Amino acid sequence: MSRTQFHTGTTAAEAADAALAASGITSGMTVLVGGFGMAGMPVALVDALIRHGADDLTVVSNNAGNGDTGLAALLAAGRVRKVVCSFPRQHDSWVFDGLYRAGRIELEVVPQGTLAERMRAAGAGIGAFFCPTGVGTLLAEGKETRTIDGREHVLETALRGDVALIGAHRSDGVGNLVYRKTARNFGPVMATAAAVTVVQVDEVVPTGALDPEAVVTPRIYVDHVVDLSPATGPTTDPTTDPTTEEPQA
Amino acid sequence: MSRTQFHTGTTAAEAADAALAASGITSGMTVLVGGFGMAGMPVALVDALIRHGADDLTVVSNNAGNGDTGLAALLAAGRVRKVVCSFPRQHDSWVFDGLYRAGRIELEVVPQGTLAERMRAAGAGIGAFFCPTGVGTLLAEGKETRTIDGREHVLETALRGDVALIGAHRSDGVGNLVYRKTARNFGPVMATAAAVTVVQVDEVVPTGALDPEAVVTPRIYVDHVVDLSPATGPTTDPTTDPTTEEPQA
Amino acid sequence: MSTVTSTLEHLDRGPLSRDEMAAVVARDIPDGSFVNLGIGQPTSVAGHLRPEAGVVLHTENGMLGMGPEAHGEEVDPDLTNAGKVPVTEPPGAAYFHHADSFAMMRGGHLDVCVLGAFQVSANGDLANWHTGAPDAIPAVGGAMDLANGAKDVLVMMTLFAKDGSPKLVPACTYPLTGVGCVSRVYTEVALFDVSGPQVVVLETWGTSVEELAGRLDVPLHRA
Amino acid sequence: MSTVTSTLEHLDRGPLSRDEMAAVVARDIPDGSFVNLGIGQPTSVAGHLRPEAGVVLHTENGMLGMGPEAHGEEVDPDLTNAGKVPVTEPPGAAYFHHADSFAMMRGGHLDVCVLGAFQVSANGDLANWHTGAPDAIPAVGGAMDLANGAKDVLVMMTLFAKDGSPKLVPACTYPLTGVGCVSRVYTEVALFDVSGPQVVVLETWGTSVEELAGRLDVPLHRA
Repeated sequence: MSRTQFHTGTTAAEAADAALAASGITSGMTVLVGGFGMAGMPVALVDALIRHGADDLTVVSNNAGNGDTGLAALLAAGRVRKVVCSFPRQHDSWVFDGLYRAGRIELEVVPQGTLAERMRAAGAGIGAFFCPTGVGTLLAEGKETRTIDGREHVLETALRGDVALIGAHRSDGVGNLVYRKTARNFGPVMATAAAVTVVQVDEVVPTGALDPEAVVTPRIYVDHVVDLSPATGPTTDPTTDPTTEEPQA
Repeated sequence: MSRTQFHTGTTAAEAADAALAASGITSGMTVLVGGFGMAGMPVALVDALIRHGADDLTVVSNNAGNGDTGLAALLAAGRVRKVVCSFPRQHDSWVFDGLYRAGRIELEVVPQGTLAERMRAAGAGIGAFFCPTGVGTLLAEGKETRTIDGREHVLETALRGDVALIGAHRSDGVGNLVYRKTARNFGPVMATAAAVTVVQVDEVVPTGALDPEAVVTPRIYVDHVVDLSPATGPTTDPTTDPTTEEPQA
Repeated sequence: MSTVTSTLEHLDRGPLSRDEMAAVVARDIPDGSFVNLGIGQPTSVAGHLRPEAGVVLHTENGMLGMGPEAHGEEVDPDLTNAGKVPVTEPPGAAYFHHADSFAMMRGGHLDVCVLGAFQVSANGDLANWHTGAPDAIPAVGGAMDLANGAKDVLVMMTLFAKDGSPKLVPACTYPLTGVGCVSRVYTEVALFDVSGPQVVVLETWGTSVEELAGRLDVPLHRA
Repeated sequence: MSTVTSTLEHLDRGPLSRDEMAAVVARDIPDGSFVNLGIGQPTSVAGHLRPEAGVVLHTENGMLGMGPEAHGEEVDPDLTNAGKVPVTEPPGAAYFHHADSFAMMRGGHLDVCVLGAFQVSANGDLANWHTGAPDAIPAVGGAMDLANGAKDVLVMMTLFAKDGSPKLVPACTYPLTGVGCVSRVYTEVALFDVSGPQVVVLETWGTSVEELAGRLDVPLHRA
């Protein structure tokens, strides 16, 4: 059912456009966008989302855009109604800052670990959880609390996405993913938390070339893969070409 | 503080005895024991626990012992007051079956995924969570329930261990672990959920020989390592011998 | 699951063999599905899945893309299915720990699971973990997680117990595994859809809907 | 943390420089600790940790065993610390995703974290994420997770704000990051223990406990 689709084109942008079109993303949806700053940020997919035109979006991401590209460009284009993030304010978050001060964008600030855990809960079928983070602070105001084992906890609910846009290092021919260093960050969690997950990868390797012990995101969470390698373009379907010419990732 | 200690001896049993002694395990404690059937079962450590003598134990493990060895031998030795598991009844669980029918052991049956998730919660600092598994069944009786997003959930609490005994495939010289195939099962979760984690490994490889992308249990969760490789015995401390002669694991 | 527009009654033959039941279940699993096969009879469905259908098997003990049973030198004690039977690792497999494995299940990511049962009720309640007998040792394993987790829960069972009593019942008398969780019930004589407000017979083998209606305590409907 | 048996007053010198403050924090981190250093000034503690002390650094963006800042050809945009500064990967490192990284933190597995602060109260409340100003854009990052997660939370800050008001206060006026979570406060003129029922001055630089007592609104005690 959720067999991974691979998208190609004469350019990476074309492939990304095809993936966004196939994802079923529409205005009003909640979009999970990977990355911690620019590490792991799926810039090609966010650019494709801008071209796609969906608006009134709720974006869940750790930050609220850097500089004028990627997520910042999506915000600048007026497509985002609300941002859910842990750390909007950065030295180069002028696009968000301007929209926020002008009252043109909503903001929900969530502690970073709670943001990750709420998405993990959504992916894992956990409806809500009692968490000690934020107890006694503004961010817990109005939330149910409970003392468990002598420690106060606040109830946090699962945070689900309609679509996740993430970056990974490599996919094999069936959609298993590995990441690179700290660019892994939110990608694996967001992939589990969205109804549809779109991934941009640095390269697609033959099925069998990834060590099954080292796969971080199993194929079941991956719906659409965009190959950013220079070799992208109309090629054979990697699922039908499972030769093992690449080393273990 | 929790820097990993490596235990050696002229035999693997001696090394395991040293690790159990160093773990601080005492009567009355809750012990998490890895493995799914015999895959991943830390037999050398369970045997050392029998020799150690601690009793009145609560054992958390997926099964309640197979045949007459390992966990079954611990039960047969009368050291276990209570078993918390998902699946005690197996074709070769005659030791447990006899004790249970004689009223000489307590049993708490927990759905397998809830068992894993309760330990994951303990390791992750989550006090309790709302879970759909078991709703409307005997195993949810007396538990708080709540409807979230139209679906009924039952509240499950974190399950913590004093000591975890697990099996892994390889440790590097600082305690990072990788597992082998489906022998991974409960090991990584239990390592996070216990105050002290003791691991038996097939071999210790030099620090730097494990791919940092493929480490499953980071060193912070590992307190004591017992090397079961034939080469075990009084050797140099692997932390001071970080040569990289082994291939990536 | 596929849509059935009218009930098919195979009156020119006898009931299904166990192997034929497994083949019927396999026939109904959509191509490309992610599937968990329960311990026991459901495991036999694997042998009837066409390789080109691209069905991907999950095993609760931490593997996606599980291969067929291992034989001879392939046997590796570190690589088993949920029934602790040695299996193989085809290209494209991935391993994960138990919390991640059940997160995959509980999170609704599996398309289909196939389970055995003591009883299924007309509204899709499942009883398959405990006979309720006073001296029985309860053992649930992953049954409740699977019953609540997969998008479609298919049950494979004989329609009648050894004492002749029906196992498709108005309400389960054995302790429940899950409430309203079963989509379809595959038996040797009939295939039932229990996902809606009424029990629909989709197919029969060696018997008719009318004959079945006389032997069961639940109202049956045609597709 | 080490136990201090009597307050040490360094009256033969002036206040600590920023670099000296970092060295004092590093001095107090036990060998073999797992440590998270917050963004900004706390990051500078890394440079004062003796390699043979075996302190292991955690970064919230998914790495344990983080190496020093990267320079020149070592710089890799996929390998940064929480402040998005490029770092290096020494042998023994491990990567993990964000939920696992914060599970490590929230689960109480880190021994020490070092954070900056706007204010710390006498009972160890921390305010370091929000000035509360009406036009301020709130941004919390991992501060609340760290404040609640590590066994010992060490704060590094100047003792007085630019307007001269003390930052060690009877009760925080800025919005809180965490309640009763701080163990020690490292400033340029004094080191305070705020983990107990009263504020204990463990060490001073260029001033005396008496002089400090006159400038702060919280009762001070000697070790």
